[in-house]
Order: sequence, then structure tokens, then C-alpha cells
Amino acid sequence: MGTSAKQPIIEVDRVAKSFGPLTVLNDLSFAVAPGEKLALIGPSGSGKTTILRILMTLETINGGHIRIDGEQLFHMERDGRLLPADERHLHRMRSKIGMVFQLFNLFPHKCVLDNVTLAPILTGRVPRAEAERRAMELLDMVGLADKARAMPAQLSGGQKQRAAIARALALQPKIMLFDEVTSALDPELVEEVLNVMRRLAHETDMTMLLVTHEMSFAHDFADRVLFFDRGRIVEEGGPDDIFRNPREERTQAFLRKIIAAGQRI
Amino acid sequence: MGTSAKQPIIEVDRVAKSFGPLTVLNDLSFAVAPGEKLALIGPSGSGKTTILRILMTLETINGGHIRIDGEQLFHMERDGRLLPADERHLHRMRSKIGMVFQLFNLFPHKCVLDNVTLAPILTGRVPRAEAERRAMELLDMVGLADKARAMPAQLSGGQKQRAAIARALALQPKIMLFDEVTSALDPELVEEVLNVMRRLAHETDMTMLLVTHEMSFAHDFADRVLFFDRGRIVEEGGPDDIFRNPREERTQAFLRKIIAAGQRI
Amino acid sequence: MIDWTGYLPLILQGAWVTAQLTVYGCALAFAVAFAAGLGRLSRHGIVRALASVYIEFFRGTSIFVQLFWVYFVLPLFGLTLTPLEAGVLALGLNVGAYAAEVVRGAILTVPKEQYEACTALNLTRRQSLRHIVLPQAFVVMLPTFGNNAIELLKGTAVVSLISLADLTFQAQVVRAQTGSTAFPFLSILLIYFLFALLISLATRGLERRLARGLDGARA
Amino acid sequence: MDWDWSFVWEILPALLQGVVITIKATILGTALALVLGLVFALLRRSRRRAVAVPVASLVEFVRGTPLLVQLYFLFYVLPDLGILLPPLGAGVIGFGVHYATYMSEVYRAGIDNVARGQWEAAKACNLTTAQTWRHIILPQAIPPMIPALANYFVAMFKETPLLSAITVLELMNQARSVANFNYRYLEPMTLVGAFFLAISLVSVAGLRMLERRYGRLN
Amino acid sequence: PAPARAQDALARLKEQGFCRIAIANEPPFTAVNPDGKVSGAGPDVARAVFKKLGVDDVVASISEYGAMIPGLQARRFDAITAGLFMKPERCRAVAYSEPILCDTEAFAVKKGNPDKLLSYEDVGKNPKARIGVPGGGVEEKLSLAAGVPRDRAIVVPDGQSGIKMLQDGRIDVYTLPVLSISDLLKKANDPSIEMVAPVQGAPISCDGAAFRKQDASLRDAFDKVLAEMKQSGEFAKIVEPYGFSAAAAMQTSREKLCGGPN
Ligand SMILES: Nc1ncnc2c1ncn2[C@@H]1O[C@H](COP(=O)(O)OP(=O)(O)OP(=O)(O)O)[C@@H](O)[C@H]1O
Ligand SMILES: Nc1ncnc2c1ncn2[C@@H]1O[C@H](COP(=O)(O)OP(=O)(O)OP(=O)(O)O)[C@@H](O)[C@H]1O
Ligand SMILES: [Mg+2]
Ligand SMILES: [Mg+2]
Repeated sequence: MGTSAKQPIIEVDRVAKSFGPLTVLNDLSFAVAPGEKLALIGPSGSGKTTILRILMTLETINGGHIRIDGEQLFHMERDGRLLPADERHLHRMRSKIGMVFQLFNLFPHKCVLDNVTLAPILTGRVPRAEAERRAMELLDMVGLADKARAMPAQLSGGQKQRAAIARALALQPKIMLFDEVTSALDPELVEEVLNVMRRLAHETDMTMLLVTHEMSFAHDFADRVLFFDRGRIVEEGGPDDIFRNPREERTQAFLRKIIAAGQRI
Repeated sequence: MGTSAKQPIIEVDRVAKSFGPLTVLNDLSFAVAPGEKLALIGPSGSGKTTILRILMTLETINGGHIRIDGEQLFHMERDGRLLPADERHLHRMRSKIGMVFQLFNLFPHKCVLDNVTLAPILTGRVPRAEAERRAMELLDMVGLADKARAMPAQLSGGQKQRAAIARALALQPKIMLFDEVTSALDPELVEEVLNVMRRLAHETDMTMLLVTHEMSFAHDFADRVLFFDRGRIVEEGGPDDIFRNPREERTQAFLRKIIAAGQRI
Repeated sequence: MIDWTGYLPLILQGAWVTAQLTVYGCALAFAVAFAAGLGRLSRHGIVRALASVYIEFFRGTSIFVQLFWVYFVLPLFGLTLTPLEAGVLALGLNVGAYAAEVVRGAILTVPKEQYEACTALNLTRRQSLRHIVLPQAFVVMLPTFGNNAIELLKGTAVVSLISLADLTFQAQVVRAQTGSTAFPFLSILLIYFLFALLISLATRGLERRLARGLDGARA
Repeated sequence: MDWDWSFVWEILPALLQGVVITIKATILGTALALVLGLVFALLRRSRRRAVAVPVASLVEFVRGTPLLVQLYFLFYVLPDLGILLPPLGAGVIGFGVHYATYMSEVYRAGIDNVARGQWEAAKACNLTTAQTWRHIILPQAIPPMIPALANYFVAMFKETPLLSAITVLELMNQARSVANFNYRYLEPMTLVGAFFLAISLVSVAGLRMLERRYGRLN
Repeated sequence: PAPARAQDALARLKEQGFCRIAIANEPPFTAVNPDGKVSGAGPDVARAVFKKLGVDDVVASISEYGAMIPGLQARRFDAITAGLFMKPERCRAVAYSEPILCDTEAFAVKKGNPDKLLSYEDVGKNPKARIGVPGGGVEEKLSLAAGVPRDRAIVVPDGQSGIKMLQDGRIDVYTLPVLSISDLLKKANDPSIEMVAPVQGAPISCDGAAFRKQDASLRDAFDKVLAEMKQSGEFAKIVEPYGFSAAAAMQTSREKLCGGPN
């Protein structure tokens, strides 16, 4: 299978996922077009993080199929048969995807620059000098050029998260996944991270999936919003539709609570 | 000294506090009238938590005086001389004050009911049956009557915080201190806690001090707002003055950032 | 070759002595561990210093030196203990020193916030320790206590060197009487292992009971 | 009995020979334990139960039985199976295997101590398993293990007198021999005690230093 | 309550009803039966003597030879009846009774005595011969005195270990008194090892019951009963079934063996 311009870059097809007795995703299907910016919202425990982790292959699935760029993620097609993916296949698929975590997960024993260059040097076989040049460009983009030699422990939360974004970008993935990238930050530090994300959204044609509890940011950022509840997509649509005119009762209730808690949408 | 109706219940008088080389509170003075609801706002690190912790005697002070209900908190007056308070004096003073923490700090090995009755039984020498009766009233008030026998680990964040509020109320303190009681909660769970706090604010005549980053809640809750910056009170006034017409440049900048980050005020 | 099964009762007698040593030794170690572990966290410098000296001394010198000291030197000061008493004393004090550090470490794992909640509820130090800190710390101590008890069990073998008729000693006796080497050593290895298994099953069971309330998922 | 310095000088060479054996046994035992411990830890993590379970049982068995009896076993029973180890060799193997079971726990704790997020971040960076171990996990896992591993080194030192039970002429055995020969126990035993005390005082200071430098496993 | 120092040692033993003795578990000198009861020639003699002295029983602790004298001095036992042969140095450390069990030394060697080891000197001269000796026993001293270097005189914890080490080839010769070696070989029942007895040039040694120097009065009382038993033939009846010669013990004396009055 080749890729064509009209083909979705991500196809999630009747995916099921449970942890022991707990069913977290239930027959979940959706597709994402290349370059699309998608926001995933919904109550706590509805499976938003889980689907991002599955796309990053941090979790396996119990049923269904996922295609990235037309290729099976957890399966390999060999002689017309579908086999479980081996490590080599996963390795190749992962090169298309980058992820930024809620708790940054920087490598604490390496300086910011080394965090960013490590993967290109090891995985992409980019020469060190070239990797560092590109890393400095990225750090400059996220406003951390002067912290290149700092260790993660010396950074504020907002700086850590911007470094983590630069690290994920360094592998030039086609798809970026963001899981509540600001919710571990002090309110004052949220803005600097959101600014970087806004620039990314508007200036690049990467495909982006964003899980967030910041409704006003989701509204500004996304081309399309999926509302999750109990492992299913209850409602989807453009941000104006979802936030201003939600159709489903469950979506309306969720947004009412959020507004009552003091958030602006 | 006796207490009189017009006397402030809390007087903070030129208090200084430093952690090692870091000066956190600098010649801080303010007073609180009995029954007053006070909100403390300001940027991260400005010393809001520190002053609450000092009032709860979780920190000592390096200079100045604090009077609660007319009596010195960290000093004892003996024969006209001021001596450092001993454990007995502190014990007596603490009985006037209760505190609710950002991270709830419930006792994880005791059920909700035992969390609430523990202190009255041990400290107030209330018989168990009586303590449990009063605890059930409080749990009813915060909407947790059905969770009395649950362990903290079985509760959601919002339920935990409501249990913690009930626990603090069980000792019937004159003054209640609340330190960012909703900032560790999922947005959906914030409202249930704020509802309890609103009822408390309107239905009791306890004195309350509230540190919060939820500006709209601070606005609804408080009779008076103090804006902290770098260990000083930069501006104070009624909530409408502070939030709609801040005078100081620093206050304006702070509120701008908060709004930019998506909060409604 | 002589039939060694006649000597099985001898091995079982040894097992009984080893069991006694282990139980009494653990009881002593447990008591001493709490005294010294809490002592090391005391506000009083002298108590802290005493606890530290005890802990460092007994952790610093080996169980052999301590055992020989209790057995051969204490009598010169007029205190003659039976081999069982000497073994219990040396093992209990030795393992107690290690367990004291476990007590201290476990108490330090109780988060600062729990103490603060106690202060906010106006509990006294003693009440906080008794009702809040120790119950939580105990759950943390238990698994390591189990390991300490197994270390003590293994230490009892060394007591055979001061001619206490424990398992190891009886194995030697049987060997001397029968000329069979494999039987006595294999059988006591198994008995020691069974004892160790018993200890770890017991601690795990207790742990599960105590942790039940703390872990929402399981309750 | 009075302290006799000339007797001390007379027995010192014999005791020093014992010290050399003691040190040799400790260093060889530690080296074996370090390697075997890592092997145990990795095998126990294996996803194949046919590997993990037997290794785990072996480790539990060795940890649950006394080193002294294990030494007897290696020294007296193995020859019946045709394996004749020299005394020091049996001692080193006994110590090495016994302490490897402790050290495998240190390795396990050290590896588990690295936050799960680090594995996940490494995956998100598309590193291979080998690269993740080499560049992310081990560099973070090893430093905090150093004090605990050093602690077992010291513990092994203190336990070397057990070797006398299988006729190794280590320090304790040498001291007993000279004492028996001369019917003087005071000087040899005091010197041995002083030696072990000195070792442990030095090692306590050393361990503190390592802990300050590398932190502590929780 | 500790007995007063002035109190006579015998009176104290009578009061407690038993005497604590150290033994080595080296048949036929000393032995432990399957039921845990102590026997062997040494303890049997001691038990008989003490009974006549009004002390009903003996309670035994098994100990290494090297640890017996320190244990006695540390008041761990009241007497040693273990085949601890009299030597002038030992006589200076403890108070011995008159001789009880006499024996000379033997070797256990591989079948045919391939190294032709007949005396301790032979072992010393053969650079490859390793000899197993009991730690702190007479044999250790005899070996070292005959020129066996320390690293070829291997201290063996007990007789069974010695035979095992000989069988396994860890040592080339194992030495103990004749009766001990023959008892061990009988138990081992192994045609590949044999006994060389007596060792050429080895002295005849005798043990006695050893007491603390302060308890010389107890020793004297013990001697008196022992002499009566030797006279009556009762002594021979106890030791001879174990293979010891009563006559040998009666022909020599403590004074001769200790090289002076004890
Ligand atoms: N490793 C795991 N083991 C067991 N249960 C898990 C695991 N990871 C997630 N879950 C459960 O799966 C459900 C969905 O979790 P998920 O993290 O995807 O929710 P979410 O929508 O991201 O919620 P939030 O907004 O709180 O982050 C939850 O009930 C969670 O407890
Ligand atoms: N125990 C301590 N030791 C050292 N410094 C401390 C300690 N507690 C607080 N500080 C410092 O004191 C300053 C004030 O802290 P405080 O917690 O009072 O601020 P805050 O206004 O509550 O901030 P936030 O909004 O982030 O909660 C900060 O710089 C903080 O790092
Ligand atoms: Mg999530
Ligand atoms: Mg704060």
C-alpha cells in the first residue's frame, strides 16, 4: 500500500483495550487527515491518554487495527497474512511518531542539548555536529537556546516542557502526540508552553493530537475536537460546534462543570 | 488581655521569615477581623503558603509578632516578659485554628469517619459515640455521609478534599486556613469542593483565610483580597477593586497573565 | 554404613533449638530495633548518641566477634550465660541493630505532610507517633523485618561454633557418628529453607492484612 | 594474663598471611557476586517463565539457608559428585553465589528505581532496547547502587571467618592456630578484633562518602 | 545467685547436682549416642567418679580442642574429659587429675601408604605431603615440631571431616590417637584407606580430667576416688571395653607427664 494525498495518516479501526477486568477503550474508531490538528477532550478516566499511549506503542491493543500512513502499526503483512508486529517493525513505525508527556520525562543525567541530540545521533545516524546544529535551531525556536548546557533539574517546569517538545521534534516525526503538556505546570508557566504549541500548530504541517483540560486552548488550537467518554467518542466536530453548541447531553454536562470550576472557554 | 468584639482575631505584626539565605516574608503586617473571609492571591513563590503555615505553627518566624484572639502565638507573656512559646502554649493556641491542605493529607490507614473523629477523641476528649455523631453531621454537610466507612484511597480527589474539610471542622476552630484546596483536583471535581466552601463561607461566621489561584472563586468568596508579591502585600482591597481596577502595575501584570492562560475572573 | 535414620531425632532436636533461637532472637531484635530506631530520631542528643553507638557498633563488628565476646569474655566479668542465652543475646542485638535502621528508615518514609496534618489537628507528638506515624511506618517495615528474621535464622548456624546443639551442630554430630556427609547436610539445608519459607509466608500474610485498607484497589 | 609485645611481634607475620588470604577471598568473592548478581537479576526479569521461575527459586533457596552450611556442602558433599574444589575455591564460590543473591536484589531495585517514564521517553525517541539500557537506564541505575553494593563488600569481609570452617587459613584461622599452639589467646584474638574493627570503621567512613556522592536507593 | 568465692567447688557441684564437662565427640574418647546421651571412655569415667563424689550427673558441651581451655577458664565448664593429653604447657594452664586414658598416635593414609609416611618427620621431609591435624591438639604440635610447615599442617575440625578430606585427596595423611583412627576407619568402612600405628617416634600420651587451677581441691577429691577405682578394677572395667589399657594409665603419673608437680 502506498500513501495518497487523500488517505488518512492515522486510522483507528474498532480498537479495544482493557487493563485486566477494566475495559478502557471499546470499539474505538476514528481517522486523522495529514496535517490535521486534533484535540481530545473528555472526563478523567475516559481513555484519552490511553489512545495516545497506544499510538506511541507504549501499550498494546486487545482488538482492532491501527494504520499509520497506510501501514499496520501492531501487525505486519507477510505473504498476505497478518502477523503480530516484531520489534523491527515497531521500531520503523515509531520513527513516524513523537510524543510529549505530561511529566516531561527528560533524561535527568543529560543536559538539554544532549537530550535533544541523543535520538537523532543514535537512531537517525545524524553526525553529532549536524545534530547539534539542528538541536540549537529547535532550542532557539522554543526559547531555550541559552539553556542548552543546563541540566533538567536546573530548569523550571515550563522550561522542561519546552525542552521535551524540542526533543520530540528533533526526530522530525510526521505525527506529534501531546498529553496534557501543561497540567503539571504552575499557572504562570502555562502560557510560555502554550505559545510554543500555538506556533507549532500554525507554522508546521505536522499532524498533531492533543489531550488537554484547557478548553480555551483546545478551542484555539484544534481543527477538530473529539469528546471522549468511557472509552468511546461521544461527539466530534469543529471546535465552535463542540464548545458553543454541543449536541450530546454528556458533552453539555461536562462543559457546564468545567465552566463552573472557573475555566473560560 | 481579654478579647473584645472590635479586636482583630488575627494580627500579623512586622513578621519576617527566611529559609536559609532566602527571605520569604519581609516585614509583613495585616489584621483580620472576626468572621472575615480573606483571599490571598499572588504569583508563585510570593509567600502565600508560608504565611498560612506560620499561622498553623508549621513554620516558626524569624522576627515580628503574631496575635491570635489577642494572645501571642509564638511567645508567652510571663511576669510581663515575652518568652518563646513552649509546646503547651502552642498546643493551646492551635486549638483555635484548623487548616486544609492542597494535597488533603488524609490519614491513609484510617477510614473517612476515623479521620474525622480521631482528633476530637484524642484532643478534645469527646466520647467516641458523641464524636461519631458529630462527624456524621459534618460528613453529611460535605455530602460524604455514604462514604464514612470508605478508605481515603477509594475516594476521588474531590471527595478526599471534602473529607479533609470535614476533618478540620470537627475540632470547631475559630479560624480556618485553606491552601489551594482545589489545585490538585481534576477540573471536573473542583466544583463539588468549591460548593462546600461557598456554603461554609455564607453559613458560618468562622474566620477564613484562603490561598487560591482560582480568581473567579476568590472573587465570589472573599470580603477582602490581599495581593502578595515577593513576601509583601502589594495591594489590598475588596474583590471588585482588586480584580476589576487593580491599582498597582504588578497586580495588573499578574492578572493579565492569568487571563491569557485561559482563566475567567 | 550405619543407618542414619536413627539419627533423625537428633536433627529434629537441633531444629527445635534453632527454632527457639530464632524466635527468641527475633523477639529481642524487634524490641531493641524499636527502642534504638526511635532513639535515633529522638529530640534529645544523648538518646540519639546512645542509639547511634549501639547501632554502629553492632553493625560494624561481625556476629562472630560478638558471639565469642558474649560467650568467652562476658563470663570474665561475672556474667555467665548458657549457650542458648548467649546465642539469643548476640543474635538479637546484632540483627536488632540492622532492624533499628529499618525502623528509622520506615518512619522517615512517612511523608512530612502527615506530621503537618497532625499538628493542624493539634495532636501531641506522642499521639501522632502512636496513631498516625507508626501504623503507617509498620507496613513499610514489615517486608524488611521478614528479611531480617531470615538473616537471624541463618545466623543461628554460627552459634554451632559455641557448641550449642542447633541444627548445624547436630548435623556435624550425625556426620561424626555415621560417616554419612550428604544426608545430614542436605536435610538441614532443607529444614533451614522450610523455616525461611515459613517466615516469609508469615510476613507476607501479615503484610497483606495490614495493607488491605491502604490500597483502595484491593479493598 | 598480661599483654606481651614480644609475642605480638612473633605472631604478626603469621597473622599478616591470614590477612592476605582474607582480602583475597573477599575480592574474588565480590567479583563473582557482582557478575552473578547481574546475571540473576536479568534472568529473573526474563519474560520466559521457564527461565525466571527456576532462577527465582534458586535465589530464594540460597538466601534462605546459612552460608556456613552451604560452605560445608560445597566442601564436603560436592566431592562425592566428583567435584573437588580447593578450600579457597569452594569459599569464593560459596561467598560469590550467596552474595550474588543479595546483589541481584540491589540490581533489581536500581533498575526499578529508574522512573517508568524514562523507558517510555526512550521508546518515544525510538531508541532500541540495547540503546535504552546503555544510554538511559544503566547510567541512571548504577550510581545509586554503588553504596549498597559496597555495603555487601564490607559485609563479606566481616563474614570471612566462616572460611575457617572449611580449613582456609584466613585471619581467624591463623589466629586460632597460633593461639592454640602457644596457649595464649589474648594477643591473637585482640589483634583480630582490632583488625576487623579498623576495617569496619574505615568502611563506615567510606560508605558514608559513597552515599553522599551517589545517593541511596530507596 | 552466684556461689560465694570461698565456697568449695565440690560443694557447689553437689548443690547444682551435675558437673559441666567439655568433650570433643571423638570416639572412643568421647561420643554422643543417637539419643543425644554422652558416652565414650572419658565421660564414663568422669560420670562414675562424680557419682561417688555425690554429684549425680555430667552435662557435656562439645567443643573444639583449642576452645576447651579458654572455655574452662571462662567457667563455661567445670572440667574437661576429652582426651586432652597432658603436656607441660597445658599443665601450667589447668589442674590435671592423674592419668586416665593413654594412647599413642596413628596415621590414616591411602591404601598401601603410597608416600611411605611412617613418622611426623617423614611428613615434614616430603614437600608434597599434607597432614590433617586436630586444631589445638597434640598432633598439631608434634607435626609442627617435626618440621611440617604451617601450610601443610591443615587444621581439621573433626575426625569425620579428616577422613572425608583424606578420601577426597585434600590431605595425604590424617593423624589422631590410635583408638580414634581405628574407630573412624571402622565407621568409614572404606578399603581404600588404612591405618599406620603407632607413628614412629610418637610419645605415649595420657589425658586426665582437667580443672581450673583455683579448683585444685576438686581435682584432689577426684584423684582420690580415681585411685580407689583403679585399685578396685572398676576403672579397667570402664575403659577396657573401649580399647584403652588401664595398666598404661596406672604405670605412669601426672608428675612424669607434666614434667614436674602440677
Ligand atoms: N496501566 C494501567 N493499569 C490499569 N489501569 C489503567 C492503566 N492505565 C490507565 N488505566 C485506567 O484506564 C482508564 C483510562 O485512563 P486514561 O489515563 O486513558 O484516562 P484519561 O482520559 O487520560 O484521564 P485523565 O484526564 O485523568 O488523564 C482509567 O480508569 C485508568 O485508571
Ligand atoms: N521549607 C522551605 N525551605 C526552603 N525554601 C522554602 C521552603 N518553603 C518555601 N520555600 C520558598 O519560599 C518561597 C515562598 O514559598 P510559598 O510556598 O510560600 O509561595 P506561594 O506563594 O505559596 O507559592 P505557590 O503559589 O507556588 O504555592 C518560595 O521561593 C519557596 O521556594
Ligand atoms: Mg490522561
Ligand atoms: Mg503555595
